[in-house]
Formats: sequence, structure tokens, C-alpha cells
Amino acid sequence: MKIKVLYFAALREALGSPGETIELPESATTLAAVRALIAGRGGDWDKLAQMKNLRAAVNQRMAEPDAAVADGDEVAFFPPVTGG
Amino acid sequence: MKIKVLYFAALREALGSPGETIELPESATTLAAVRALIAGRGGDWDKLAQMKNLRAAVNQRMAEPDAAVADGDEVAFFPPVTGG
Amino acid sequence: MSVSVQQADFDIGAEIDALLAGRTDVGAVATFTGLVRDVNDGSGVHAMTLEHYPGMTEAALEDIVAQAKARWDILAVRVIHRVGTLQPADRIVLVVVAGSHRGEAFAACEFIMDYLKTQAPFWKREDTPEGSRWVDARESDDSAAERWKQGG
Amino acid sequence: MSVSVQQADFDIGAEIDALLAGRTDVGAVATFTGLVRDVNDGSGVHAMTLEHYPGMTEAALEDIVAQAKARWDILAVRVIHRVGTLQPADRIVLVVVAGSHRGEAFAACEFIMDYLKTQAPFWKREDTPEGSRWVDARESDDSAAERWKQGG
Repeated sequence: MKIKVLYFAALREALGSPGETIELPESATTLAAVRALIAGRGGDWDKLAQMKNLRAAVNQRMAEPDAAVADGDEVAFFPPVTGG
Repeated sequence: MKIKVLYFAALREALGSPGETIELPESATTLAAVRALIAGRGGDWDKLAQMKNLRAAVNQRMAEPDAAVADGDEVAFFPPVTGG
Repeated sequence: MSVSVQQADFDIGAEIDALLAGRTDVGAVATFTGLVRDVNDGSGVHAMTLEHYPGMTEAALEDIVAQAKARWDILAVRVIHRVGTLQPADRIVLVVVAGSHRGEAFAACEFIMDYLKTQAPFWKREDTPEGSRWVDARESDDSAAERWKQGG
Repeated sequence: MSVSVQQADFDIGAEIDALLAGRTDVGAVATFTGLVRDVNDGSGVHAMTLEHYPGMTEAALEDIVAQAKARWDILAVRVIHRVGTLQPADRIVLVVVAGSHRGEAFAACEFIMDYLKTQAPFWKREDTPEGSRWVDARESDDSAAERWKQGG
């Protein structure tokens, strides 16, 4: 199954990518699994695992690590927000 | 001793007067005494005694019934304020 | 010039701009504007007249602003209160508080309004279809002012 | 149109006027404006860039407004948040809440700001003499948002 993944702010810069479309194995059904999968590529991608207080969204709504991820979803990872 | 007395809002209308200068006996040295003195004239002036939650100021500062009143002071009586 | 009592209307945007002019240290501006509503306590209101105690009013407002400045780390304050006859939707009062951070700006703005409602000598008379009446003070205003005394 | 995310500046007075147009039932308007300060965490700031998550930002702001409307008896809300590059003294964010009474207008306005600070996907990068840096989230913002959960 395919999902869209987006990275923002300091994470986007650290990874050197604003986002990508990735193919998920059947076993990756949660946000936490998606994060581990990408971080597991090694190199700069490990920063996704190392970032403290990482926040995430599924389909443009804030989501916790155990949130379900399904085919066609839009997942985003980013640092804590600092607007206002 | 002489003081200036002012009445505002519903009290001003009830008394039919915006204020007056009055001569105080030596014995009247507090706001409460001034109030009793004026109310004691009878007629409409009794409304000063009857008004619930009467508020007062001495020299343009909110004051309690036991506040001192001295020669030349400006005393005001009025209902609770309702601005804003 | 932080406090004005006037018949004339005021321009909220212009007042904020004037308060911030030349400053680059302000991070937060909280404002409150009070307006005449066309209904109050179940009656239609077609006009309102604000009476005040000239001299004491300005002093009371200055004192309320000084209390707010002593209590919170805020940078600038503007208070305008109108008097005379007003119609529904007319502006009555404006409080603008500029500070470094939002928590203090909000708290000081609300404090100033709560104290103004119980300490500043203004009285409202409403014209309704049933006649003219003086507005009664609300107990909720006393309790709103009271809560600031409890170290809030 | 209660929420906008835009590069353009906004006019606070005009936004309030638009929100109140034709209404005579509003008694209280609380506003908050956030501005760029020239100093933050001890460094001079000569510019700030706001990044956001298009689509989610608007949805998050609409959701925050809906929560405020569900929680308080308020009449109208306007939220504007700028993105892109801003200079000190530039406006960043505007929240306007119109209600019948001041307590609800103040509470809803502060609630919206507190939730926006922790729930809306915006990120600030500051340009300082020491270089460009992403602003760290403040714990105080989390605790400000948290207090609304305790039935406040």
C-alpha cells in the first residue's frame, strides 16, 4: 500500500526532503511503524528516530504513535508547533 | 465647616439635585454622619437613607462609611457603578 | 494620555497603532471593546445615556491602569470610555494592553475591565419601549472584580 | 471565512468592523494580536519566517474555532495567521471574538490562542546575528493549553 509522507520545519531541513511517496509493507499499519521504517534507512533518516518530541498527523489531523495508517493516507512528521 | 456634596445617576434624580454646599456641625466627621445629616431633613432626602448599596467618594476616591470628612472636602453619593 | 473620557467615538485600529508606534518590543496586544446591545435584561434598548463623575472618573481609570502595571509586566495601556447618548452597536469602552507575552496582556486587559466595571464612576440609563431606566449593577461584576484579590 | 492563512498583512479595525457589520446583539469584543519582537531568548531578531502545513493549518484553525464556539456562548470569531517572512513589529496573528458578554469573549479568545499555539501547524524560524534558528516550542504554551482541559 502507498502513502504520502511530509516533513516540516527543522525536520524537513535535517532530512533534506519536504516529503515523498512510499510503499508500505503490510505489517506497517501505525504511525510508529511508518516512523521506524523510514528511520531504519540509516544515514540522515535516523534523525526521524532521534528527534525529541516528534509530532505527527494522519490525513491532516494531529495523531498519536498508535494511530492507524491505511492505503492512500497522508502522513506528516514535524517538530512541536511554534505559531502564533 | 463647609463641604461640597454631589449626587449622581438614580440618586441625583430621586433627590432632584446634582449637589450642594453644606455647613457641617463639628460632630459630623464621617461619611456616615454626613449621610445621616442630609437624610434627616426628611421628605425626598430620606431616599439617601433608604437607597440600598449606596456608594460614596471623598475627594474623588471611593470611600467607606467610616471615612473621615473634613472642611473643604468634596463628598459624593451614588448608586453602584455600571459603566463599561 | 493613557486614559480618555470623551463623547466622541474612537477608532480601535488607530488607537492600537498609536500605542505601538516606534516599538519593536511588543509581542502581544490584547484589546477589549464594549458595545451597546439592542437588548438587555429582556427589554429592547433603543438608546443609552452614560453619566459620569468628571474628575473622579479619570482618576479612577488612571488608578486602575497603575494597578495593572504594578501587577503585570506590561508595556503600554490605553483606556477610552465614552459618555453621553449612544445607540445600539455604538462603541462604549476600549481597553488596549501591549506586552511582551500574551498571558500578561490578556490578564491585565481583563483585570482593567473587571475593575472599571466596579470602580469607575459611570452610570448607564437605558431607553426602552417601557420607558427610561437606570441599569442595575450586576453581582457578577462584583465577583469578577473580587477574584483578582485572591492572588489570581 | 472565519479563518484565513495568508502572507498579506491585516487591518485589525477593518476585521472587527466586518465581523460586527449589521449586528446589534454584540456587547463584547475581545481581540488578540501577536507581533514579531526584535528580541527573543536573548538574541536580536531581524526577521522571522513562518512555515506552515497548507490544508492542515486551515483545518486545525477551523477546529479550534469550532471548539471555542461549542464551549462558550459567543457570536462570531475571526482568525488570521500570516506565513512567509516578517520583520520586527509586523503582525503575525489576529484573533477576534464577539459575544454578548465580556467573560465569554475573553475566555474564548485566550482559549483560541492557547490552542493555536500547540495545535496549529506553524513553525517559526528566526534570523539573528548568530544565524538562522528554528524557534523551540515553549513548555509554557503546553501548560497554557493544558489548563483548559481541567474544566476551567
